[in-house]
Amino acid sequence: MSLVQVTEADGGSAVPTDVGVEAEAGRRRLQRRTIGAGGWVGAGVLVAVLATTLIGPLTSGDPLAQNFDAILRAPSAGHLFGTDELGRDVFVRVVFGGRTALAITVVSAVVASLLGLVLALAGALFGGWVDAVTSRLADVQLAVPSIVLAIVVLSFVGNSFVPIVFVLVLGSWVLTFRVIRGHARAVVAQQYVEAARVAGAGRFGIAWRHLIPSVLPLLAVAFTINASSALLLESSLGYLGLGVQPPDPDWGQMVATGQAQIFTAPWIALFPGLAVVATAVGLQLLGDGLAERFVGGPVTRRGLAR
Amino acid sequence: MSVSQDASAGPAPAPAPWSVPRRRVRAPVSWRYIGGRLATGLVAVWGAVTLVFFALYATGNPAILLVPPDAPPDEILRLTHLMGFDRPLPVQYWNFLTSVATGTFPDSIRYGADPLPIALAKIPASLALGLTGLLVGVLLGGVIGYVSATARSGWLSRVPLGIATGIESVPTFFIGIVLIIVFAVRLGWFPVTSTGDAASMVLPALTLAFAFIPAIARVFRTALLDVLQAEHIRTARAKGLPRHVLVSRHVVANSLGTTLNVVGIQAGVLLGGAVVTESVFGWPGIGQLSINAVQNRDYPLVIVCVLAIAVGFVLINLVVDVVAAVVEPRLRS
Amino acid sequence: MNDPDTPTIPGPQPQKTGKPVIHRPSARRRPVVVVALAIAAVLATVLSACGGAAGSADTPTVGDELRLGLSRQITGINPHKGGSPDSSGSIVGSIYESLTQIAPDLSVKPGLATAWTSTDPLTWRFTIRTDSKFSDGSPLTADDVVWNFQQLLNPDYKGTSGAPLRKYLKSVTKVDDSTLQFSLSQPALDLPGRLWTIFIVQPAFAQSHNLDNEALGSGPYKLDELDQENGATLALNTFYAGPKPAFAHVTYTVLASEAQRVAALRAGEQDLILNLDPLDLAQFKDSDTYDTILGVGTQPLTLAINERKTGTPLADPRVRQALNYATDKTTIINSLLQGAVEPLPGQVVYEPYQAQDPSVSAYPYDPEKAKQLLAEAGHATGLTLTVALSSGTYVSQDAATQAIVAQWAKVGVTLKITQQPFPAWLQSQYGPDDAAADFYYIMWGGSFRGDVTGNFGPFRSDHIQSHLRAPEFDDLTTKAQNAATEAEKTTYVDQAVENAHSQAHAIFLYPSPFTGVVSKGLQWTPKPNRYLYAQQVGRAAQP
Amino acid sequence: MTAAPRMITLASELLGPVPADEHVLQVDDLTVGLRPVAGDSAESIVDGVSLTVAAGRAVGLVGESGSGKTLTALAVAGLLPSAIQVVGGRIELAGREVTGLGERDARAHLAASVGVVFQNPTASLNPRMRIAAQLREALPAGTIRRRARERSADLLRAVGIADVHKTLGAFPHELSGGLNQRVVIAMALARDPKLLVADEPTTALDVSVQAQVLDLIDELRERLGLGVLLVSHDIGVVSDRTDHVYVMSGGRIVESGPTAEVLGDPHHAYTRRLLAATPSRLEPVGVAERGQPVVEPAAPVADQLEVRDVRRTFTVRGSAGRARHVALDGVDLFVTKGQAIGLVGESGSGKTTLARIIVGLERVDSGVVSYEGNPLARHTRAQRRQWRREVQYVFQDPYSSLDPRLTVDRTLREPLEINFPGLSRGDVAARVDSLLDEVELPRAFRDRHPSELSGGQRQRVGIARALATEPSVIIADEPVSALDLSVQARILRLLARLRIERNLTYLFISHDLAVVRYLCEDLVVLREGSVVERGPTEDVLERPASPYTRALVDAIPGRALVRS
Repeated sequence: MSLVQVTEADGGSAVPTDVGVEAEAGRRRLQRRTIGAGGWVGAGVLVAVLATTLIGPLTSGDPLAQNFDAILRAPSAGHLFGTDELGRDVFVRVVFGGRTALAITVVSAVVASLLGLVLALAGALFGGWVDAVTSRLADVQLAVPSIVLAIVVLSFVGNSFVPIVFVLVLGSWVLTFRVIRGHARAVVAQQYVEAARVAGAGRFGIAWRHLIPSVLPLLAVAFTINASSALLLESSLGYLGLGVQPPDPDWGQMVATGQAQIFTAPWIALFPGLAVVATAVGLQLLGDGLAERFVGGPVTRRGLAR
Repeated sequence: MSVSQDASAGPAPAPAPWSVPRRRVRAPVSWRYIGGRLATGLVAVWGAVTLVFFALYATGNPAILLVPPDAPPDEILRLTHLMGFDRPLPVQYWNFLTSVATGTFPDSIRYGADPLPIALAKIPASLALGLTGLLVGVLLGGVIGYVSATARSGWLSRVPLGIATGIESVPTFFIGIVLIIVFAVRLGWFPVTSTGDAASMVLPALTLAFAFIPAIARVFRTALLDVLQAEHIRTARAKGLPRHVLVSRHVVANSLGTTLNVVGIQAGVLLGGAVVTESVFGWPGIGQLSINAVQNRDYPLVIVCVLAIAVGFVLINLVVDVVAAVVEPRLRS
Repeated sequence: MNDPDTPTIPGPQPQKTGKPVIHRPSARRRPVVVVALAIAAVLATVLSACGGAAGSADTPTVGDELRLGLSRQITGINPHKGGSPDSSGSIVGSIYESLTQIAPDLSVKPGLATAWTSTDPLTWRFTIRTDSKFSDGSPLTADDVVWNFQQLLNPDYKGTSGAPLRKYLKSVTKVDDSTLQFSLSQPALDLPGRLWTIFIVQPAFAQSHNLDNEALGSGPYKLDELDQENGATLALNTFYAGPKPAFAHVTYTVLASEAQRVAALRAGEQDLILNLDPLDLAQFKDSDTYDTILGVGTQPLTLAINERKTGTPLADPRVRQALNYATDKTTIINSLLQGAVEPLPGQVVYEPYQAQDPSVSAYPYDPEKAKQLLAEAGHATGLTLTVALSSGTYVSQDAATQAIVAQWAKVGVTLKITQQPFPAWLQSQYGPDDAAADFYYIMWGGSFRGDVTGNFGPFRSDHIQSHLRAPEFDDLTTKAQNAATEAEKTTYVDQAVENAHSQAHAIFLYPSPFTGVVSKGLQWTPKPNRYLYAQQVGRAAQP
Repeated sequence: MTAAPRMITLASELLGPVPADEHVLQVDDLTVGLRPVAGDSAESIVDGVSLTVAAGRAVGLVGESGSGKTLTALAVAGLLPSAIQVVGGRIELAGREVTGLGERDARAHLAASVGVVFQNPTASLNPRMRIAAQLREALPAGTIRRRARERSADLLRAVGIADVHKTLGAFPHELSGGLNQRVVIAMALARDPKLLVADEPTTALDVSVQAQVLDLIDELRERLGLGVLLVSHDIGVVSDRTDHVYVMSGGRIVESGPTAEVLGDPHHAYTRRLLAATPSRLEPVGVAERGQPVVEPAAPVADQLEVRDVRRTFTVRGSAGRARHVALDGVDLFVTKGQAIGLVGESGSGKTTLARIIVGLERVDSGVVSYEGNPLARHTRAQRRQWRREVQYVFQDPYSSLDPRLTVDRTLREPLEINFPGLSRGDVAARVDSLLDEVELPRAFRDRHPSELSGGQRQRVGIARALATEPSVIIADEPVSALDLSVQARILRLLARLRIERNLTYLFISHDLAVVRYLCEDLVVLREGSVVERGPTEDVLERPASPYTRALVDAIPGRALVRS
């Protein structure tokens, strides 16, 4: 009996079930999959929104330019989205408002994702009191609806860029934290992490080699969801008059001020509102696509973020 | 914390096939467990009110709001002192904590009375709206999730879910505006301004429900798909059970645990969403009260509102946990 | 499962083949098309729902119940605390009575007091009615009135209406059952007018109830229900001695946002709402159910100036004058206010409160002059200043401010807007000079003709909201207040008006427009001071 | 939980036994394939299978994973997953052809005539229904509620459950796996089926429980005249329990016949390979092959690894409060250099906990673990590093023990880079190549991801990773239990060879005595956290001193096979 054998014949899977074969094939198919049609459409919408808000300002006019001769004009070739009560071009304002909204959204989603990531990894790696403290923090955050917290903070601290980002981060870091923490704890319990420990790897080695690469896709998902939840929260704040201050345009604020004219000049409120919806749908579809691709199921946004 | 994982949850390290848990003691949800959850909740509530306290007290003097425009300037000082806002912050915080602990709050500025009963009086309306919204949302979301998980036709499995996904991207206030325009102003079916009665509840409840539908639909669908693949479904099929029994008793029932969990988390939405919804519709609930209290710098009332919302959240989650344990026997041990 | 950490997130892709994944009906195909269709459908619905003439949905008829809209949340209905005409003040005036009242033309009329005389500059006598009853049937006596004033004069009393009283009123005493004597510490020619805000509450009730949200007065209505967030309902006070109001039931509804007010009107849910944006009145112009009111309000609108901020360029009168020249009032009025008003004549008082001083007129719009003055003051290169706004507080202020921002930009002045909720806005105004903005809107106004304190107060250096340094103006107005004769008073008033104009202690804008939408079924004499008393609303004569 | 059932009269007994040799199942030329999906062509997974099961007889269906045996069984029971369907052939059950029936009739007929027992008993029961409710469902439609309870109790007694009422009121998670499997069998019997399809009914169970469950099936078969289709990958089980056997490979039946004949004198090469790989058949690695004894027996032998009086208790927290589980209750263990010790015991005996404690993945409550005579707690930094390097671990699960994101190369480089920081990139690459050589994997595999490897190949990577630090002690926790038989055999041979070549000390954990016998000279038997027996492997297996060990030995399936 030869001790050395050809190993190609090491076939077979762990569990003796024939169905396993099929599952194996299914998994291969799954890995081939990309973010899916929805994901691509979402990405497309986002690219379009981003392009408009980034390039738009170079070509179009001044969002603050008033023209009292053209007040409340309906959408036309000259004013794509019509004009508002000060004769300002609604399209230009939507484009500029998008810049503010997206800047706030992206910055707060980045900060929230990083904060959630760091706290979650710390909790998963160190366990014990670190995990307990971070989890309690999340509980505290969850016990007060973020919109209430945002209103309290903003109406008392004031509503410039930093406080707005602060409350948005406060409102959305928990999502990243919980998604990543759950995943990281599962990964830390995996045998390959134990194998690394047996091989002498330290906490940071494990984090660097195994944990972070494994949470990156999830982080991408969490980021898009954070971004869309931040966007919705930001527009809600704007609507309640606690967001970016006029005359700087902001989508939520434009909806609020245009709402009174909704029967006579619906375009003032409608287009910024639709801009929020389009961007959120884009983020949503991209997030869903990423989630299907990397996580294998939906991650609910409001459920965690709000 | 992590008890035996259902198929849908994260991957517990796969146990060896033979290391099936040998013996577990059966017990109902213990008081100790409830106590533990409450203690955790208490910490959360404390954190929340502390955060709010500092946001409020560190930034302003509410006495100003009481001063009539034609009063002499020293009137502010007089009122500030009268209300104790000139004391050092730690002293104020300590007084504040004792007042929270004993339930004796300083008088509301706008109401000139104990803020607790004022906030409590708003809770039934909020609860009615919230529960109606939750119920409608859970039912609609459940139906959508069920249809999309079990429908054989591609359209049925996609259209309702697609609509739900779309709804998730529409800000609550926008939904509210659209509903008001269409159903209150154009069609005149429901009043624009809430009076607290059933007719005026329809639109806000629907707005609130829209906040739940997507999450519930998606989670329920995923749970159903997972359970559909569980081995015990095969066993049930082997019994030759009729499809509706199979689906209701085995598939749906086993999907409830996961879904309930999300409902619990959605309680946050219920409370948070209610704030915006109540403001948009003028619904006389605690959400509206808290926004108005904040805008009027009615500190004691703000604190009590936040306290009530936080406690409500903790309690709702506790109830959900207990119900989940009843629905999901595996959670009991 | 119970672990909240992994509620709906499937963890890392299971690497084991233990659980075959087979049946996932179209799990991954994202319903993009559907989302797009849904959005398109919503868009279509909304667009079709918007537009169209107002009031076509259904025709509201005025029923048994009078439905009045308030534009601000109720801040309690304590009669001793005053209240905004847009909320608490209107309710309080329907429930309580005071010694005097103000007619729609702002003249002072008898209330509980039927007559008054001044025996000397520091002593007044008021004759009061003896047939008044509180809504519980108990009589309103001279002792009750004395008690109310005693409370207000007590420095430790919580009711804030007493603060201004204490400045000039020493005591109120009962002479007999129908006569009261007022002893003053300073002369006050306009004392009867000043007393209109002192509402009389029943002493026993006041001592045993929370006046902030309970009421027992002698007015035409009694309080039925109160929700400070959303409104109040009133019912008739059956013991009321005066003429019976037209409506037995009144509902005041708080509609704090313009959008809510417009929607409620379009749905025909309100009979009378004041304070609409002039632009929004247009949609009700052709309505079958509503008449619109667009007129001149009682309160002049100015941008108040912070002259006391450290190192502020606004300490220089030339800068203040320049900004007055740089402001194009007419354009704003014509575009935003539908031409409802005329620019302020450069005076801090105007008709109907005070006879206009013919020698003082408005600053014309003259950007060149503005630039020149700025250059003289050493600001040829420009200035950056801030203005604090409170959303929704004053009619059209957001739009108007933005117009001013654009106008001032033309003379090199950058004006930055800080928008704050009303309380925060108030707080920053009441706060120290250096923390306050350079400008803030104020819309002030006395309550009655000849009200010196009310009209000049905000422009005095010692006013609680003021950040001015105007010693001459202070001196002149004090003299006017303490004047013993009308002639003396007029002299000082005119001098004060001229001083304020030449020193440009404000950016003079325009009187507030007075706007409203009234059901055709109502008979109501517009009351430009915006107090919306239910008893003053009648039914229109049937055609 | 002994199988001493009170004899209960089941309905089928009243009807009299089914005449022997009457076919309850006849499958002809059965072909099963994927339901065609757009883009995929239909491929058949089971191809032309024919088999018969007679009443009162047990028929075995053996084969490795992927051979199609489970799908054949599911097709017979009408339980194919929705993506898979019967493409051709016919199935006749209890005299009636199922393949021609409409869906509703087929379901009714199948439910009435086939009982099915699955591999994982606990997962096969609805977790949120009490046993009573699940049993009641299984009873024929129309059973009166009152009668249902009695019937359920009868059924449970019939499958040898003593405490019937407690069991009826329990949820599945509150019962042991063996008990649950009895419940599943009871449910399968509820409608008096003619055929019992048992798909790997004991794979998920401990050895001793396995024997009891198989005994029960045997007994029921005889008593009720059931036909039994026993699907298994375990030749031993099939050899012990069936009269007739079908061997499947690649979706086809490659050999069939009476069990004794087929296993005694296999004709097909596949059957022979399968038999050769059965652990009981593996030749122990003798001293001759090993060469010179590693350690001079005469030399004073110092224990390389020493475990003294180690205790460990776990606290299990749940909503019902805390429960304590004593995993180790004062265990001593001594391993000398070059020794290969087998650690056996049933699940829950604490063997894995002990192994994890030795490599530092788990802490002790009390007791001392020493390496080279030095307690771990008192190690200096350098000693600790040395211990870490020299004591390595091979994990049970080849799927979760490799990071799915890392290539083989990066997986193997990790321990090298950590433990030998001085190595150049080239040196590391060379070492990775030689490690792959050593575990008999092609060097080209270094760029593969775990998903591109089979179970056996993954386990080889796992072994290579353990070897990378040049350890002297390897602790292997069930390294082959998740693998197919033939793969298992090859991995065991690899481990045996490495031991000799690298002069390794082994601590080998297994529940399979046959596997341990192949690799280890010494044996330690654990039970509920305590050592019940230790000694040379052959002595313990031939002359077990404790009744527990004896029961374990007796329960090993396929003893006949060994002797044949």
